Amino acid sequence: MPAYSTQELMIIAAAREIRDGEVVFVGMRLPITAFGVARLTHAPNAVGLFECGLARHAPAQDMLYTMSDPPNQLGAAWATGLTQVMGILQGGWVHAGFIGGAEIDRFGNINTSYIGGAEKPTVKLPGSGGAADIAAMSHRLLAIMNHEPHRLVERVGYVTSPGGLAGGGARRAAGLRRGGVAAVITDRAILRPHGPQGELHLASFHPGHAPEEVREKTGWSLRTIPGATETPPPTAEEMAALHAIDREGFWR
Amino acid sequence: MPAYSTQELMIIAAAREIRDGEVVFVGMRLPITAFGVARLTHAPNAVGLFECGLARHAPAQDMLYTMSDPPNQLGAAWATGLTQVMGILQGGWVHAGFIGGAEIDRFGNINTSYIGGAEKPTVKLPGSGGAADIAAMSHRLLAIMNHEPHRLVERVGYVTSPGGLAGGGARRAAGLRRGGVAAVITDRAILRPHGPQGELHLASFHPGHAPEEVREKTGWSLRTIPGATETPPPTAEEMAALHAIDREGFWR
Amino acid sequence: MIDKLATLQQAVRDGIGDGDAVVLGAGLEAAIPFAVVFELIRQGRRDLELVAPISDGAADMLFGAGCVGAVSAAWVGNVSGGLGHNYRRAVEQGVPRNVVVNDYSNFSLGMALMAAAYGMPYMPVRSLLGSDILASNPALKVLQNPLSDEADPVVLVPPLKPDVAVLAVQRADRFGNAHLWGSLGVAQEAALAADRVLVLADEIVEPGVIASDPNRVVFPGFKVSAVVHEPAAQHPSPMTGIWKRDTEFYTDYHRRSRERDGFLAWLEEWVLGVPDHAAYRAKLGSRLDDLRIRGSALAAPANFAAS
Amino acid sequence: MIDKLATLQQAVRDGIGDGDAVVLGAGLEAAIPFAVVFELIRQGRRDLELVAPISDGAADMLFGAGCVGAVSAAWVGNVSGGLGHNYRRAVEQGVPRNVVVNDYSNFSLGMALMAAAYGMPYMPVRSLLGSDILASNPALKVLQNPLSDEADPVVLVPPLKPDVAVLAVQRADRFGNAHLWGSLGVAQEAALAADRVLVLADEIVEPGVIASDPNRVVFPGFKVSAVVHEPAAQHPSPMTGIWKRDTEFYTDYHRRSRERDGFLAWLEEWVLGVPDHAAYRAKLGSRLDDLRIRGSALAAPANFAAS
Repeated sequence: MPAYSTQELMIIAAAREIRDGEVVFVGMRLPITAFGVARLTHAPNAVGLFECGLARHAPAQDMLYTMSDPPNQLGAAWATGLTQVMGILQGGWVHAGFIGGAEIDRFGNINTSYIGGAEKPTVKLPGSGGAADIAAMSHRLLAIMNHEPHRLVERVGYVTSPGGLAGGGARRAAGLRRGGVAAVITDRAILRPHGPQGELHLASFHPGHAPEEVREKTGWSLRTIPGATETPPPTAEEMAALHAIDREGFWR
Repeated sequence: MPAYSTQELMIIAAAREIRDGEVVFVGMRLPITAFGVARLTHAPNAVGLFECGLARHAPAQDMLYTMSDPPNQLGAAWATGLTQVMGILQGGWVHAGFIGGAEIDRFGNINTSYIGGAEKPTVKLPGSGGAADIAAMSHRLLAIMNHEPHRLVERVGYVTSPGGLAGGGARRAAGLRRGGVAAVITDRAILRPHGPQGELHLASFHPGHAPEEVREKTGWSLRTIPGATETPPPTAEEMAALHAIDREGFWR
Repeated sequence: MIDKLATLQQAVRDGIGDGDAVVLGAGLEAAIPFAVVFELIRQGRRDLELVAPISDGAADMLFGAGCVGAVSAAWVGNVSGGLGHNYRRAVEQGVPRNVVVNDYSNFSLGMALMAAAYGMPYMPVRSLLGSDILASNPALKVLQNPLSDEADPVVLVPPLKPDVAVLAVQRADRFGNAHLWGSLGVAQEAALAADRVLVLADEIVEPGVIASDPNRVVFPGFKVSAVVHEPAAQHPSPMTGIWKRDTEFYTDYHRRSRERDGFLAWLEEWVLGVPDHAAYRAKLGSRLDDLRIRGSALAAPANFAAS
Repeated sequence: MIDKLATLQQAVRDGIGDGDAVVLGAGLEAAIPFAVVFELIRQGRRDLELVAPISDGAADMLFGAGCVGAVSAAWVGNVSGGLGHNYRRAVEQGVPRNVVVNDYSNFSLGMALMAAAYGMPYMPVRSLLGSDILASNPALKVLQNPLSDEADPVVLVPPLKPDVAVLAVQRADRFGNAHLWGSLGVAQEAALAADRVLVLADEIVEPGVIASDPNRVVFPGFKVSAVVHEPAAQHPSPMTGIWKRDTEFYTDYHRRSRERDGFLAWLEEWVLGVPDHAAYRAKLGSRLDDLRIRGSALAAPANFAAS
């Protein structure tokens, strides 16, 4: 029996994507916990941004259900408006952003708007929120998803948040000057863009999830980056940091 | 001997241009005193705006040398940035603004930038500040000038702040959607646009300043609005309001 | 200054008409003016256009009650539950009525409000390029940047001018001067853009309290058309420094609104069967007491003295 | 967090180079970072491009000292005296050197900084139409609004991206988190637009003081490159709640700078002959004491507690 849960591994994998000194749109739940772990381990100077108009040096001390909750206001580094925090995102000051989604495709495009098309959807999802902006304008996009074939699809039905679009130079041709998916962290693996088309490839598979299983659970013919290995399990230091934040064992 | 100074008359004439409930860019010195008089007499709900990022319900309690001085901060109704106060000016929320200038011409264009042309000026004036914005975007422009032939000229050498431009429909044709000079208050008279060209005409002459003198001191052939009369002298109520503000007799 | 105090009923009756474009979720997940949402439903307002960057539950209730004809939003749902069931039924099945959806992202919606606030013809943004939001919202146009010699497509976001912005704040005076703190969302842009501003104040204070700190004034009092005094007007959303979020309320709403019948029962229980916000607070009872923030973490002093 | 405390000399030496575009007057007539102006003159910086909506005296000194190659500004002068004598000599006679003048209005300059802060290709504004500023500043272009079917000319203001913004604030921590209150001018836009931000703090406080009130943080600490602790760094301009304006200092400067020789004597007396800002404060002596605001008019309490 492993000494960590799948979600704990995902949090730690996400934390490893944050570099020291970076400004990161962190979002709720798993990413904000990852931000906390990164701060306590290798990225003590990372800064978290929230679309409601907040910046924080350290995660909130109490459980958050939304980014606008009182514990996220208390001790914030900056309380301002949405325009300011998303304005500097457009200005190029945000290194990375975490987003989730209902569907992601082989080029990292993400759908959080409509299943079945915008004209006559079978499911109306809540929409972009800030995801489209973070995907378009941060330097690196980090996506977190559950790894099922109907979520990791050949082509999303609606591009809410642009990844590589049709691949290759399509993103730059659309006028996006930077960014794109850097990593997709799932409950089975980590995918990264690879090759001239920037197609998502298997970069590492989590302990207990063989490459064949990961491929089976992916809705396109998933290729593997040469040298792909098992995702390194959490270190003792990483687990200690996580437990220091997740004192109630929410993610255990 | 009159019971008021020329400057006191100008202040009171300026105060009469402010209507109740209006939002007005008031500027320093004479206009801010006029704003105070208006508030104490016929316009108790007027609001003053300042480009540094302030709104006030009542003028500051102490003498101001600049709009950013501490007495203007204390008890302000809103302390924000330049973008916000000038943004709502562009948005159409500002009824009137007072500006001064080195030169004004027969169509109410004002120069505060260059004497002798921008290429090789003989005098470099400080420039627009917010004047060009207030002239372009407030609903009514109120100009305050000393009345000398070299200041009230046929055509300014440089239009910092647009009035009627070449007159007639020129202002609208340039793309300005509203505004224009409503009154020029000088130490001798009040001029207002009149006729299809919107040329500045003599609207009233101050006590002691005959229409002929006013015409002589104007750099173009000044015409008179039918029915132009002497500027009504300050009422007792107006003088009482002015003295309540100008306690030290600065304007006496 | 003009006394603008009004009851909730008056302010909603006089300030928000059928067909109006209304900003209700300017604070994102905080300071959502639920008291006005409930009163709009009680007064049977129709054909509203909701304008919001995000709307935690409030918009979903208005969809379910049939008050909404169109929505210009970046996100509509229930943060605790995810999907908005009434929003889904409206868009997918036209139940209780069809609605027009104008898709935005948070940033483009904020820019659309800023364009309206500042009288700009449009805002040129570099987001949304490559997104299908450009296809599903025809108001957004892509044009080459005329100042660039290279290929440089830019999205022109036209102004979105609300008829009314409804803003819940910590405190206000009766003349419309208000203090709002914590994250501000698009409160400033919405208030400066709207023709009318309706303020819901948790507390009414003397004018001197507001004037003591003009930097906490997010929008000027002259823009405010009415001030309503209703404590916990933002329940179940949080209000920085005063009220915690009532997550259980959202979860319960999410669960019960899954089916149309369940939603209608919820609506009867919490809105239609409750005459006003005082009765709503009474119904919440000790639950509301438990949500009140009792601790003190005061802002460091700031001096505005002039001499 | 990274300790960013530096001496004035270090911060100016490392943070502002010859030829840099520098914002020095973001607060309009308040909070002008004169200490940095004096140090730039002492260090003999050259070819600066001054970016400012207004600049009460500070820019005029830099013109006279020959530090400036270009100015992008809405107003340059001395509010107490009107004209800026050194500015006039530079523009009219090339004394001590020629300068390039890029004319703006306050609003268009603010929008140019906002465009840079928010990575916009330009800002479309409705000011300046009909003004000769459009002719004398070729960076400003007039184009038809592409979203309108009617004649609708709009001025496109390109971004103005400073290399450095220098901002005087009431208090900061050593990590670059700062509180600024009172009228804000273009402080936020300048700080968000600039590559580097140099903060002059009247007081250095513990990080908890700044974190106690995140709404008084006008620009985030991660944008700040250096923090300098210099009381009265803004003298002779005022600092809300701390320092009154030294109008007599401005008047004296205006009088003495009327002739070039008089300016050079003034410069020797107040800048070149004064090694640092501590010596400057000492030289001001009791005059500085008299400028200190001693009264107390504190902002009403604001609670940020979460439970």
